[in-house]
Amino acid sequence: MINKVLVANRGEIALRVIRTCRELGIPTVAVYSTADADSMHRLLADEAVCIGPPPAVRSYLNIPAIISAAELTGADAIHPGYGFLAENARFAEICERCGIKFIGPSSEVISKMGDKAAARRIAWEAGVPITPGSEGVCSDAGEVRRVAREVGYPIVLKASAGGGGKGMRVVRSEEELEAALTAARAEAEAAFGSGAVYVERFVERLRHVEVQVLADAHGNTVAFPERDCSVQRRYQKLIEESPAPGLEPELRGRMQDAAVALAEEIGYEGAGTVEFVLADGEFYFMEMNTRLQVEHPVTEMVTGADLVAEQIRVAAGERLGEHNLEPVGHAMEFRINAEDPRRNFLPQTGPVEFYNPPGGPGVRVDSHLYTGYTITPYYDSLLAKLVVWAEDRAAVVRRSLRALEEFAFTGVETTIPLHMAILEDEEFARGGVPTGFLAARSFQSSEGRLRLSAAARAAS
Amino acid sequence: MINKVLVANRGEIALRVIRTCRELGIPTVAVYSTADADSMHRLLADEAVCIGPPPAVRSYLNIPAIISAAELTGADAIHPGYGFLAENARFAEICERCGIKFIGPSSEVISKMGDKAAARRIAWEAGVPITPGSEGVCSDAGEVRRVAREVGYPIVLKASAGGGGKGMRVVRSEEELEAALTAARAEAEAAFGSGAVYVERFVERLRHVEVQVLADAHGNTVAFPERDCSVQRRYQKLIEESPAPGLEPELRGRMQDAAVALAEEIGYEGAGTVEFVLADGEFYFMEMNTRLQVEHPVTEMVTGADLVAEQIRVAAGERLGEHNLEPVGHAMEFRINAEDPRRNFLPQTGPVEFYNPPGGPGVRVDSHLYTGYTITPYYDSLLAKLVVWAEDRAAVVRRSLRALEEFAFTGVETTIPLHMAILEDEEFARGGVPTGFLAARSFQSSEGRLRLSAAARAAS
Amino acid sequence: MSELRERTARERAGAEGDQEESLPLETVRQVVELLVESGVGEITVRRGELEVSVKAKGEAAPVVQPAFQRSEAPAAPETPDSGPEWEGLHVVRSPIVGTFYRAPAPGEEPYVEVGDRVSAGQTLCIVEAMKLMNEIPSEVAGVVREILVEDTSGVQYDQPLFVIEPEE
Amino acid sequence: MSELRERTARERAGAEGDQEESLPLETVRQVVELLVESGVGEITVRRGELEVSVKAKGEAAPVVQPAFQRSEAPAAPETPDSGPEWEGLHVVRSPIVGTFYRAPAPGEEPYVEVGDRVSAGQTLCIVEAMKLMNEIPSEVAGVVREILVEDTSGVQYDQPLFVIEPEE
Repeated sequence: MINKVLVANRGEIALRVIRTCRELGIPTVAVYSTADADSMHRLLADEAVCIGPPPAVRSYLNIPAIISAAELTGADAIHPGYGFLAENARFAEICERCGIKFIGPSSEVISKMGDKAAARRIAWEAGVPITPGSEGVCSDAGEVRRVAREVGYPIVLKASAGGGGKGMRVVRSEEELEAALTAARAEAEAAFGSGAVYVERFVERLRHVEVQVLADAHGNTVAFPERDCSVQRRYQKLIEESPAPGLEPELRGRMQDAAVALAEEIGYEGAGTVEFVLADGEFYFMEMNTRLQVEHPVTEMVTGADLVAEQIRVAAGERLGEHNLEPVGHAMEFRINAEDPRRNFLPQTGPVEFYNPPGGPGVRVDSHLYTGYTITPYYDSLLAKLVVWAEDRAAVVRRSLRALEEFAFTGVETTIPLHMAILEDEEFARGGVPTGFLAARSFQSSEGRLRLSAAARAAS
Repeated sequence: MINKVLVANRGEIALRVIRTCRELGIPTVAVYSTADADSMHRLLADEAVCIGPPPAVRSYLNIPAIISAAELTGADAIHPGYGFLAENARFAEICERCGIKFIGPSSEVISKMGDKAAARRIAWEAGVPITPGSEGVCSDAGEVRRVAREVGYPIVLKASAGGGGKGMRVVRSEEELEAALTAARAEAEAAFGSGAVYVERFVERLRHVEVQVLADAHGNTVAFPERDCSVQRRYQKLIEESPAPGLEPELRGRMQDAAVALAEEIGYEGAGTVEFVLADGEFYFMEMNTRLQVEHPVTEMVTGADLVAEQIRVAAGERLGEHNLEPVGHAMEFRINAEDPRRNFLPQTGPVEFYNPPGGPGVRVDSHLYTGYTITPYYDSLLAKLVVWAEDRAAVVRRSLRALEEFAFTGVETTIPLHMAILEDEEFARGGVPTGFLAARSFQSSEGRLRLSAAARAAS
Repeated sequence: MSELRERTARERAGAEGDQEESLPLETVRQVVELLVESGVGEITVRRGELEVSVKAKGEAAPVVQPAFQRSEAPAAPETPDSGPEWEGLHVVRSPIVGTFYRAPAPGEEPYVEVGDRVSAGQTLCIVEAMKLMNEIPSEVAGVVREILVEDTSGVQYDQPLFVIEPEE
Repeated sequence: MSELRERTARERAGAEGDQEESLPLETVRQVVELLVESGVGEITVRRGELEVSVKAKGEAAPVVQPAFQRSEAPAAPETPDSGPEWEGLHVVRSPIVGTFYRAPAPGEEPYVEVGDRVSAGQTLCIVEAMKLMNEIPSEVAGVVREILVEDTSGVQYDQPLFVIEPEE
């Protein structure tokens, strides 16, 4: 039983959790920084506690303040959302020690999967395909050179503590190796406090395809239809969809099986995502995210599941419910960020003068915005997630264009024009673009509208 | 082929049609009265034509203005929405004569079904069950008395040209008959220009259950899962849901078959709804609405169909697509009207100071509102339709409460508090309430919240 | 109330010496005029015991402008309410939706030209709707200053057609 | 500006006879003009008994208030920013989330009572967070005028705890 949930997050994901808790009849506690006093998550929760000043390290990353807020309000569970403390093993451990249920896997599992080199080894042990590369962290330049010769160039160096492209370097020949290793290590050290790196063969033209898993404490694990998250900008996902265009059911089944095998291998509990590289019809383990993902709604749209409700039920010790594991129709999510795509994604702050989200059939909006809300510079730039469902992918593309056109938003620039440009791109319309899709294109304005044009340099 | 659609309506339904046209790549023409210059349907359509001053008779009911607008803009089809000219056979006929495709059935079919007494006879001929009563219009008091004796009291007198409860009288004994007949005829004459009435046995405790049909010009007709629209106030629907609580699949199948039989009997084309009385496990034909209904989204939510898209495809001569005719999960629609339920549903007008619709999983909002919109006194009071889907009815009730609580709306009073009160009613929660449900209850305010209490007088 | 009246009376009595005293309404009026003319928000002037303070009317309730954008430039006809302000001039607007004709029939002379003097009730044009020719009369006598719509183009309800300078 | 001063002086001289009398409207007009030209928000000029103050019209961007309503009265702790305005007084706020204790240990005397004189740096209370006792000092010397939180209750970040009247 969970009696009261503290939501250790802000923005749309805090709202997402509050919504489901309300539907389940569980009271919620919002925590907020002084910058978020007028935020919807504060206003819609049953209780709210101010936990610190605007900088996240002093509020949303402030573990003592959050634990104190849970104790003061009698919350017996904490939902971390995504980002902030969601994959912080120490936070999960402190929750465990304080007798507060952390809604997610155990601190031990978070810790294991947080070490990307170790996770790779575990995946391999569970029989999940991995790209050729080092078995774990490489101890020195000599070992990197040896592994690189074995698997063949190009290779990619990755930070073991990393994520999001930091501490990552593509190396195309042995001459580049030394300098790239030094740079990757320094970057990893600066970003994560650990310079440990490992080696993988670099896959040139890949798609990012991931599988959502859900596991209860009674040994039941299910894997949902995959999400294709290949439309990215600098390793930041922009558009996600389910199912992945053109994926054969047989391959889907194998990916689902692999994800379940990994989750079972580590004794996973709760919602998690196994990320794969898809290249030339084969898939390889990339990493596992031990939390709810931003893009979880696309899975909800094609299966009817409520993943947050399932997270909470599983955390309360209940068994997994029945789930539809075949996609029905097609869904896409568009991340609407406070960034100006016409000015190199310059972050935007300030008041939202007018806000009116689209409605009608097949349209879901998850957002903490409202007319009059002020975007502050302290947190991430995600303003709204537009999630669109229709009976097939072509219909989703058309409906999404309609919804984006209808999305009324003034006061700040957003990524809405970029999404519309992507939807009008021919290669995107065919489906199955690689992760280099956006980098290979330049942006042009024509008749006040943003358009993509295939640039000279090839997709990488 | 349809090249351009003029939407002869306003408010949320005009927006609904514009949205689907945009998704189908068909340009739209909005028509608007001077009172609606700042309306979303005007702002979101590709073109817009001002057709008259605020009173509907001079704008949205002004046939020459609408036809002229279609001719000026080159629109080759007109979607009438619901209300206004949607069931006006003369308008459909004028469209036919002007070579403009009226998106709906032929003027002949509209005319036939508009005569309620004739429609009853046609249903009977098609083998659809009807309540015992007169075969058609009763010529005089003597005939009414004879039929009433045959079917037994109580009986109900209904206006043949009618709808919405006007010209309707329940008669419980022969003594009341004469006066009731005079009153019903006078009311019908005043409202519809025809005093013709017919007689039906009055069913005391009934549910209003209706079946959505869709037929193409090639002889294909399908019937969707039923909608239960029994939560009404003075014959105005307030909440609709699909499927009908507790309805056996076998009975659903028979109702669907009956609806298809009627549609085929009259050569129906397009979207229409066959309304039934459901009493004691049996159903009887009530009337057929030859248009899109307000509550069509609940059917869309449980089947994934886009009924407006299908209307347009069928109007363009295409064949019906594949449809899922079994309900998946459960859906409810809440009509949010500009009426104050605490003050006898006093109509509300004025500016909407703040408007923020709910979002998140399973929530669809169809509305023409925005922060700063002004509600005028000229048209109907429907402001927004909240449509909620979840895996079963209990989950829909919980999710709906969540969404209604989240619906931010200031400046005018709405029916939101009433919907919340209904959702908390025990009989409603059990499901399958009769049409007398709301009339049998009084409203009470407790802790600032509206609540229903079963009043002394019985449901009627 | 009575106390207040007494006090006022007493004060007035005390002020008797300095002429009519009471309030210098003429000065107030001048400050008000200054405020209105200048468009500033508030003026306060004090000298010794006299103080005059005038404030402009509070800003109207905040109005949020709907900001919906269509993807393409809309091909919509000119909206009826747009157009320049015609101060002191009379604007003839279309009472119906239809097609605007300047002449009774194709090839014939237009009813009026810019510069023509027209009398009240004189036909200015035809707006055709559903094959019906509706003659649109001038509501005033005056001189035609502008013809706002092209011959044979579509007009909406309330759309300005002619600008007429009325005769005094 | 110097011109203004001169003129004002002249007017004052001229106005001397009819005592305070009417107001120097010409001066006011000049101040108004200065305000409008300069685009500043407010000008106040005072010399001796004469004061002229002119404000521009409030620009205040339209502010839409979010209006979300929770179903039940929320059991939320008092929000940090609520409470009366303490003009001229010093408010000590909680730097952390935790439990407020007025005394060093249960059963002991409170650190301070209303009316006590406190010095800067003197401990006023403890806020406990995660078993750590955080002593909260007064930032100013003065007299404790109000204790805003009940002993052993929860406090949020930035929540006002004490009102202190600083010593001059």
